Amino acid sequence: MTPRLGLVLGALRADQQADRVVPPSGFTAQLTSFTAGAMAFLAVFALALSLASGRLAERWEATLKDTATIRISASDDQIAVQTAAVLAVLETTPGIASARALSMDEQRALLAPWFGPDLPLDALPLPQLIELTETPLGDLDTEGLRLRLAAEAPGAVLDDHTRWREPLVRAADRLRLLGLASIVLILGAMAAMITLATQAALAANAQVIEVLRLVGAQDSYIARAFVRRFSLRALIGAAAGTSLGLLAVTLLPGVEPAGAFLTGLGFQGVTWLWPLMIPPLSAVVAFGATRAATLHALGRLS
Amino acid sequence: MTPRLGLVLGALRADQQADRVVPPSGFTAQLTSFTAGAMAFLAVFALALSLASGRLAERWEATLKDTATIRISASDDQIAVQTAAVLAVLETTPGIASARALSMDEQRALLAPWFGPDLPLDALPLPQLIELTETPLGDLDTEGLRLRLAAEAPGAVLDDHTRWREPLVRAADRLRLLGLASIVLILGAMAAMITLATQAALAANAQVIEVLRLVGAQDSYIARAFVRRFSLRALIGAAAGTSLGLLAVTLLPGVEPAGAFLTGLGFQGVTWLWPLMIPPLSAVVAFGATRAATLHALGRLS
Amino acid sequence: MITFNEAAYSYGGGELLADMSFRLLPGSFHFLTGPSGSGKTTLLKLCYGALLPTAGSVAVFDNDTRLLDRDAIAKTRQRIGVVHQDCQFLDHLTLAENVALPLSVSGRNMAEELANVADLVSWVGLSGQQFSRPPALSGGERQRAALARALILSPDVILADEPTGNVDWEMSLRLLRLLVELNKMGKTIVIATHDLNLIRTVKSQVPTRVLRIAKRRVQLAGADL
Amino acid sequence: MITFNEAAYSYGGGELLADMSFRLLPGSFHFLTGPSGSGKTTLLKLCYGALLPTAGSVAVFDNDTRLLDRDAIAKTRQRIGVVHQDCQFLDHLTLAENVALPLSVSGRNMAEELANVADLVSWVGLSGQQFSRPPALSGGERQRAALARALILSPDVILADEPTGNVDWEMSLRLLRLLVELNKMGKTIVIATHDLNLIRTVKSQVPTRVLRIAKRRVQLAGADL
Ligand SMILES: Nc1ncnc2c1ncn2[C@@H]1O[C@H](COP(=O)(O)OP(=O)(O)OP(=O)(O)O)[C@@H](O)[C@H]1O
Ligand SMILES: Nc1ncnc2c1ncn2[C@@H]1O[C@H](COP(=O)(O)OP(=O)(O)OP(=O)(O)O)[C@@H](O)[C@H]1O
Ligand SMILES: [Mg+2]
Ligand SMILES: [Mg+2]
Repeated sequence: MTPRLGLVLGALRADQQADRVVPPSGFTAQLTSFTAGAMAFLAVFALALSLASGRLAERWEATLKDTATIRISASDDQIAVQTAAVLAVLETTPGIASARALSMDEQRALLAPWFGPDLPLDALPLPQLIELTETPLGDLDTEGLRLRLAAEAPGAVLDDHTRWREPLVRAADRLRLLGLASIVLILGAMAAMITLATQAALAANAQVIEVLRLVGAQDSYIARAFVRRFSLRALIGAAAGTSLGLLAVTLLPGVEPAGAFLTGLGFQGVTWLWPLMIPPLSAVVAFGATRAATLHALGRLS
Repeated sequence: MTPRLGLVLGALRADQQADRVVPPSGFTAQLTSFTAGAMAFLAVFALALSLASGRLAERWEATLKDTATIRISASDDQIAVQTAAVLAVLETTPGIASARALSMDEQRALLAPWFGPDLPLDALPLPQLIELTETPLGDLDTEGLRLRLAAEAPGAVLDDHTRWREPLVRAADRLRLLGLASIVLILGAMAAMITLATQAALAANAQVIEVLRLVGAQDSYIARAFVRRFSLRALIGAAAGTSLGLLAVTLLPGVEPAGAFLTGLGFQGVTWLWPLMIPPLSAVVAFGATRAATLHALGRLS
Repeated sequence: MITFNEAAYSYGGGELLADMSFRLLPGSFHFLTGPSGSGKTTLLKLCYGALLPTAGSVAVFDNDTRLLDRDAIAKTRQRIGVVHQDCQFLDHLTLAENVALPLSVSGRNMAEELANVADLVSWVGLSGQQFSRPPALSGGERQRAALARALILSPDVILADEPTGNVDWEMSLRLLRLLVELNKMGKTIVIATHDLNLIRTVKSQVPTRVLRIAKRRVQLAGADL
Repeated sequence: MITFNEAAYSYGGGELLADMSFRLLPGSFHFLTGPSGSGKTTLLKLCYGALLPTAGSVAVFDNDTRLLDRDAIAKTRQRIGVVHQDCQFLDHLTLAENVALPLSVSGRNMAEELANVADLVSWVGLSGQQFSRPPALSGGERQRAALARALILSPDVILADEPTGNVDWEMSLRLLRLLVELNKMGKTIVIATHDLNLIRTVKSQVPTRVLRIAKRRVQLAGADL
């Protein structure tokens, strides 16, 4: 063994001695582990909810694409004129990203569910459909557009029926936020509980601190032992809670992949990395909470 | 003061004395209140989520009504024959509650978004639409029906496009269950934490118990003081947590009433009674947990 | 009052106390002595049911302690005043409240007994400290408070473990005078101590017997004291 | 070593100790005596910085205790061995580990000191109990363990508060012999006690001075001891 290694081992051993001065288990220690575990479990669920809602919102948003349709019904010779007029109006309307007249084939595809694929469209006085996409800002003034269309192209009707999905997207977004907010809340509650548990442990171990003080222990010596003990417990608890949470989320029966709402709460792809951050995050929270509590208590018991 | 009243007051006073033997505050006591509060807060959210999901599921279910459509495209003379054949097939298909051919007017209304209200439908070789309703059992064998229709009425196409909403309903149901499961989980975690907090308090107060034993206190005397102290704290904490939770739920901005997904998480009507049950429930949980922990500890410290 | 019948005690290793047979008669005054670690505290704990003999039996008020459940032992303790060697209190209550604690525990009417509490506290010289919390008391003050608490229920038996280890000689004599008076009123008293001067002083005032623990046995000490 | 300069202390009420000016010189042997509650423990606490004087100053190793921060006081305490009146230990460690605790705290190499721990434990007569936990020790055994812990770092100053309150006379003499030897090696020793026999015995072996607390003042006791 080189002298350097001996030094390192010596330091480790000294730290082990420092750790031993904190009474081994005890209910406050169990409480810390359990609190961290339960909170981590809940955090995994909140995270899963939030991620699933996020995916949902994105999917709905993708389907919606901020589109609306304008339908122009007129006599055959008028149709082309009014289509041009409508396109011109749309050109100068703020809030519209693009507008496009649909081709016959596209319209046929749209109508297929109703008439079957063999519809003799040419024989029909079909209206012309114009698909328009709003800018992401969503500052399209629907009522103003209706008025202008009525003036310029009397046969044109604005149909933004696809908007009904918008509240869905907003709701999904909200759900995602709610999930994230719960995570913050849960971590906050965990920090508070671990702080209180630490302080309870310190209060229960007031005699230990008094004895250590009596034999000349410095703050750092005392704090080190307590902080390490509690961060470690929180880390272990959170790891256990996270594992259980992941197991529970995975075991929850998933909706079939085609399901439009929730694809199941499960984690997918890189989102797996998120729950794995919970234990170290809990340990950091516990470290901070314990350290603050310990130093505060040491100040108080001086 | 009648003698009886004096007796009652005396007993009360004796109980107050018994309560005093437990050191007043302390971090474990705060921990109990805080744990109960945080858990009650989370429970309110889980409850709100569960109730909102339930409402959502009901609404979607109502919209969906388990319907599907059959479209019959054929030459004018074949249409009536095939319609009759399809209706006959549907009559003998298990899982179908009712089937009905749509009238021209109904079909016109359906097509209005595409062609405008003035479509000369009579001039068109329109397919006939048949709307069918499944039994609530949902045991319709779609593939079997498709095969039979192909044999009996070659122009008939089964379109169960409305089914896309079914996963939505199932997801909402799942969300409701998830909410209820979280409540059970949260209450369980609360019971565990309160048990541990009580045991931590008892361990921290081992000397109190020893002194009481020394001067001849019976188990009931010691248990009473501790159990009351902790149930009361849990009740207060849970009441505070519930109030805060209700406040937060109420303050969450609601989606406009027309919103299809969440009507906001808020409680409506009699559902307000549910969250109000959380504090007494927490107190009962705390009472049981504390009592068990105390009697167990008294046995151990005998 | 208390009868040892071939009782023995061991903490798990060898026997600490063996083959003890003696009776503490009502109204008797006993000293218990022996070197540090010989088992004085252990013997007293056997007397009030905090420990149960590992062989033989100990009977308190004619009840075998091994046959009593926790609540029955609690009831018994309300008739025995104990002064612990390391006096323990409820640190959040005042000295007076601590002295009155046995009253509350046994369900007595506090209002009627307040005068007694004040009398006792002043006899042990703590009137000035009656509203202090135990952590703010000196070592000797705590010992005197423990004695007051042991006497408040006017128990039939008083067991005191080194009650004067931390007080000066004058205060020791004052406390002993109180115990001698109680003994004259018929109380049974056992005091564990290693202070031979104390034993000699009391011997000159009341008939006392000295139990000496030596070589795991309890012997009646001879005339050398 | 320790200098009181018109120091006074009050716990909040009136002054408990007033106008104390004296020096504890290196290698001196002092007894501290006075009735129960007179302030012996308080005075010792002033000596090792557990309490700070409310007036005047106390200097330990030439440092004014009021100017030291917590860590500096901790460092100072590693040079002062203290025996508390109510000896406190870490209840989850064995007696030997408790005695060795100051070594760990001050960062000494434990391996080298193990022999010292064993020697000290056996001198205070606790070889048989070195693997016991403190709650399983008798009152006197705890006091001796506290003395061993106070001596393990071979401190310059030893402050002992009633170190023999719970041990028999023979053991008291044995413990005092150890302290007398340490004093002859140059250690400064202060013992608070109300046992006048003890003081007389030591006086016959080494030059000692007796500080008596009376009427809030510290006086050098006369020839009556
Ligand atoms: N809980 C325990 N477990 C194991 N051993 C114990 C326990 N309590 C006491 N002992 C041992 O039993 C012996 C007798 O202890 P006891 O406290 O009865 O002695 P004592 O006569 O009161 O001594 P002292 O005068 O020092 O108070 C001691 O050696 C002690 O170490
Ligand atoms: N923390 C405190 N707060 C208030 N008063 C205290 C505190 N500690 C001690 N006292 C009071 O100060 C006085 C002196 O206490 P101290 O412990 O110094 O006495 P002592 O001389 O050591 O007595 P003994 O011989 O009984 O141990 C006592 O009357 C005590 O009640
Ligand atoms: Mg003893
Ligand atoms: Mg003292």
